[in-house]
Amino acid sequence: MSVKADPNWEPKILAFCCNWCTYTGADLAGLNRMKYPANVRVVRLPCSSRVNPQFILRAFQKGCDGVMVCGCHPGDCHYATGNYFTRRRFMLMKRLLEYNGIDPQRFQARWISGSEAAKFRDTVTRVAGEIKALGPNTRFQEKWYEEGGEAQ
Amino acid sequence: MKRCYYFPGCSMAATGKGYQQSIDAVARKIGLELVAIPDWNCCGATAAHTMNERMALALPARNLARAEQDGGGMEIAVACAACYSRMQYARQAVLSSPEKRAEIEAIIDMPCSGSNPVISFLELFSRPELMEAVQAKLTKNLNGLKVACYYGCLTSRPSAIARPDDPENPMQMDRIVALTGAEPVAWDFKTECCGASHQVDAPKAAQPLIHRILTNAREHGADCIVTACPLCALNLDMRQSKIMETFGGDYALPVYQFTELLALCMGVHPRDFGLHTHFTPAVGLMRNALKKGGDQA
Amino acid sequence: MSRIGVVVCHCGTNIAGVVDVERVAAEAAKLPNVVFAVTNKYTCSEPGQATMKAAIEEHQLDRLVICSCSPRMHEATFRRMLKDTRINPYMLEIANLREQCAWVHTDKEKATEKAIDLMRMAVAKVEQNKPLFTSTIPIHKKCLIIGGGIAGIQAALDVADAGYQVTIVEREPSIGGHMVMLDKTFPTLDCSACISTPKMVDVGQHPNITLMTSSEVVNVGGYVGSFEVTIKQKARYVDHTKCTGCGLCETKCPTKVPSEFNQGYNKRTAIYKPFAQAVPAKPVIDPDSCKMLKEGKCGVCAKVCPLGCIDFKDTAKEYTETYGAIIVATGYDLIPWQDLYGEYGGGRYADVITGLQFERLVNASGPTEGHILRPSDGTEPKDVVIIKCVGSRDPHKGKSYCSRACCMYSAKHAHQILEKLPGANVYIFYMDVRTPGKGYEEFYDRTRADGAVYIRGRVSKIYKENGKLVCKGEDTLLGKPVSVQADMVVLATAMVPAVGVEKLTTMLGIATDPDKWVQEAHPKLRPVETQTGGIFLAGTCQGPKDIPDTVAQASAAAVKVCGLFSKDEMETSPMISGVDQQKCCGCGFCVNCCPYKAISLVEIDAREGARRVKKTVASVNSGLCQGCGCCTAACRTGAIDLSGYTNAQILKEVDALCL
Amino acid sequence: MEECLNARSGAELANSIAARAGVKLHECYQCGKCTAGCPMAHAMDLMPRQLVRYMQLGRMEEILGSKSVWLCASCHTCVERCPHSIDIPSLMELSRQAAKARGRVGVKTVDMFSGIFMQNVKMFGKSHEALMEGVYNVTTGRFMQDMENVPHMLKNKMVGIEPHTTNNPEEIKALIERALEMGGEDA
Repeated sequence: MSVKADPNWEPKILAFCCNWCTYTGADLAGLNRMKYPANVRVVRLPCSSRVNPQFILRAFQKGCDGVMVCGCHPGDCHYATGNYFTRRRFMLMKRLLEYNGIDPQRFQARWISGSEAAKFRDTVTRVAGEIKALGPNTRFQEKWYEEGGEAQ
Repeated sequence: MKRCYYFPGCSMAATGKGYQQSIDAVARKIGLELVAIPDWNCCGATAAHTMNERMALALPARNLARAEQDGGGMEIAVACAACYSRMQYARQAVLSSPEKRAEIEAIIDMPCSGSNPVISFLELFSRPELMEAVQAKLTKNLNGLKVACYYGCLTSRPSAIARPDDPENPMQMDRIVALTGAEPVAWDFKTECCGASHQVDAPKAAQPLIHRILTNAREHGADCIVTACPLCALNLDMRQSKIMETFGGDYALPVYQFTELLALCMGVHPRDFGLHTHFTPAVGLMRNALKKGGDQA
Repeated sequence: MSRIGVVVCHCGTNIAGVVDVERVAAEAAKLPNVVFAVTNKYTCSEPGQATMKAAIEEHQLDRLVICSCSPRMHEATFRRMLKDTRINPYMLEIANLREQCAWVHTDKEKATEKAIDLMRMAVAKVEQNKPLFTSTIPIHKKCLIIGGGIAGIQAALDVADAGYQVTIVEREPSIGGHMVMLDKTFPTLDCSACISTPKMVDVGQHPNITLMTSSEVVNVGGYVGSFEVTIKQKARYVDHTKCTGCGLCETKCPTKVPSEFNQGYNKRTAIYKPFAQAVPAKPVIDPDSCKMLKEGKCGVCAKVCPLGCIDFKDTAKEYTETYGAIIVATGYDLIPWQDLYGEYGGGRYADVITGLQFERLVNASGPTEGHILRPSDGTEPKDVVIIKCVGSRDPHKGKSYCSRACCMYSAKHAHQILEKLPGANVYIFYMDVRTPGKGYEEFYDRTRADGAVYIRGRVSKIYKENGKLVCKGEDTLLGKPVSVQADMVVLATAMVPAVGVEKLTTMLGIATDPDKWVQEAHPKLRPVETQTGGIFLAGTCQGPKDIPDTVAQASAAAVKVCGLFSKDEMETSPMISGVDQQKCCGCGFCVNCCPYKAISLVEIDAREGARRVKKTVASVNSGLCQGCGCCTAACRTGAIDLSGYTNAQILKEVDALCL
Repeated sequence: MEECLNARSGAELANSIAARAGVKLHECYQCGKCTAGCPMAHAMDLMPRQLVRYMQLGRMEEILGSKSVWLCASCHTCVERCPHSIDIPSLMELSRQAAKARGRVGVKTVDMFSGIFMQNVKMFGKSHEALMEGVYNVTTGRFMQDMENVPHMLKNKMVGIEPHTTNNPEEIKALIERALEMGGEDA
């Protein structure tokens, strides 16, 4: 049973975006009618620092193939210092995920401002491509645990 | 009372002979034991780093290593500004990274950890215990003598290496010399360059430097210049008469080492440290100053 | 059981052209608890809203999902709409099918799949929504202004003229700040005192303004609308309620000390007004120099005072009051160049002075009655050198930033020297000449026409030779080392934040940048606000600027305060953090990461089995919390949660995506 | 002809020298405080500020052929006062070494003096002032330079005929050779 073999397989990617920068940038991409792959689903949050690491684990557990956390550029946080916490938390998170066998490319933190529509498009396009190349994620997934949680 | 390693430097055997003798005399008086680094070598001065950075670090590093081998674990006091600078550079290089240290150790072919701190003679004599010891041994004073303390470049700069009390207006020597009752003048050229070896290899370009230093000291009312470096003293002293000829100026500013003033006020006979051997006549000013100053109160 | 309604908007063809909206609605209808699902041509239009309102009644809906454009577009519209329905405005979620779906995808199939996902996520989230209610906080319509320089003065007058009460706190005995020390102001050359002292008098006489000089803020609590502020007024030893400011005491006081106002160039008495036009125009006693206060001898002032105003037993007093808003206008000081620039003599030369000292020397009411004379010997200088950027644009010894006002006041100094001292020469060492202001470049042109010699290069050393101050520089345009022999040197020294400002910013809980300038909420769009609601900025406390910019910013801050005061109470967003005190372990991680200092640790009575115990828990100040949610991710026990974006809501959204 | 700034053939060397000196070239805004304080600037053909400028432009030709890199006295006044602490003495030194490696010597006497000094150290482990000066005068043909001071020195035994040495001068010689064998990073 290999999902990867399915040529029509499309990854599901979850993006946590802060309301003030990245979500605005994503809206601007729409206003400018920019085009990018339809793999990404955005969850709108007030600030990237609202993202609890638990959310990311849950996303992988429930079958997401990739997760992005996007916020204002460091120094430009709407809430002054929130994204500094984000940055520190997710540097740690990335290493934890890597340690647990999740390809680091599956989890990406990106800073995209409200004016960087093109950056949003490019980032989403690139990440979607990268994760598509990686194939479906199976680690952490409920199914994986049910099957014994060992070698895939 | 106090022991430390001592790095005299090459000039001390030649033009810096008087400096060396005055250092010895003062050290004896105040009970400072200066242990010469066994089998020390030339620090490389400016010539070495003109040519090759590794050589410029390895030469002084060998002296650090020699001091470490001796096992005394004491600070290394350096009497010459250039030697001091090079030794500090070497120590900081050794301490900077294990790779740099390994490279230096390979060149000098002995271990070198940089464990012994390097200090200048000015820093050494500025310490409260030394200041007190000097004060206790002074029998005569130079009240009223106006001196311009000249620090030169390398005891002040780069400040991260030389660690002066103030890179633009250092006061260590001023405070030491003030113990004798002499009055250090506030002047502008304390740390300006004397030209160093360019006085030999590019004299036309470098001579105005000496002239400016002398002029400014004179402008601020100094009777003489005091230094803490054999090369600074040599440049300001030996070349003085010729520079006066070239650039004009009908005065003479005798040049002393700070230890010479201390020795003198401790009652050491000037002949014992060759006061009469200075190029710019230096005995007369001191004779008058001592006469005026009288005995220490 | 919840009753969810889903409305999928066509947005004309904007959404429907790419997304199969009917299919999205059909999929929605299949979801549990969705009792109503339709599409609508234009949901945000009046008919669209009416249809929804009717459906809410008809189907007894208790929550609503609208699949339309970005919530940043119409969330507020739809919340307003819900206000007059049975649904709480916060029982609404919006799925962004336009900006983040239809407009960015071309593959209809994939776009529709994504739209269904987004709809499902919104439905999952809305199921977890709880009704939220905006609360209001009362606004005390009284404004505190910290600092009585031109920024504080302007802001105070603007707020007071709008009819609100204002208190100015100034730590010196008079308001006026730096501006009143200046002689003339660029580029128009109007007399600084002539234009600033009338404003000072206005402040002193304004019925809505309370002036607290010799005072400092010592404690700040509360939040926007009701800050509790404690102000300490130092002992003045003169009863200002009785004093008429006749000045007899000043003429008789035997103690003379250097005048701070005149930069030490002349003396003032121990009982003194800092300058003639001081406001309040009443003296204070300087306890550090008064003989009576130091040694118990003298008391001449008390003897001559006709009204018995002198009270040597006066003590400092503290006042606590409630303010609805605070304007920080603490201004600047000049960098202590003497400690940093030994190469410029480190303060050893009396004739190497700062621009501010020059202002006093050239001022008609100054110590030299406006004659430009050298401080060392009182003679007229013939050759004057002006050195710019002393401490500015110099990260090694000073500050990395440009102090902004120096290029212009240096040009003004040059102009004044050339005007007042015929035959004098002025040499200005500069790196760049920055004149971005109305009439500034023209003024610079005029100064060069006056004869000022501009030399591009930084002076490396000033030394004395033949009685002259030799300034050694490079003319970088010639590429040659040069020197100028000067009689006097004026240094354009960097502006730095006022001494002691850190103490105040810590008290106020507002951020500063690495140079200790107060940080504005947004450098472009919120330049006079701080991150803390109700605290505003005016003038150079925020960064170096000249008088026009300072005054403009002060008025802007005043408008912000008036806007706040125009309402009796303020609605606060209900989407803020809250603590489950049962779960909270009191670790305080949330306290440290909150950018608004909105969380504090408090002690509560709790039960541990049968015992009553004291327990330390976190508590959120709803007036300060801005709802970023940073604390929620720091919480180890999950005790703290953000209303509107709760953990449960977000997790359900995540789950819904992956069904 | 005007200078064409598109040619940046020295950029690689300039950047490598800057990197080894720990200098960020872009930080220099050409205020000239370095030149202003430089005791040797009056004799230089390229001001210290201009050295940095040429490096910013990636033009090493002018630097390698200059007298300035040989006249720098390593007094460190420039870097001490520079607003951005740009280590010009190191730029000078590394440029000088690069020039020397390409056989270009802007001021021959300076190069000779260093050479003789190091030769001296190599032979004896310590330097010998009088001997050095003597060899230098002979090498440069400036026979009479500083000779007026010799009688005074001899009279006061400030110069010995016998050079002082380290215990084993061979050791220092080997040390110097090892250092030189490792070469400069660029040269």
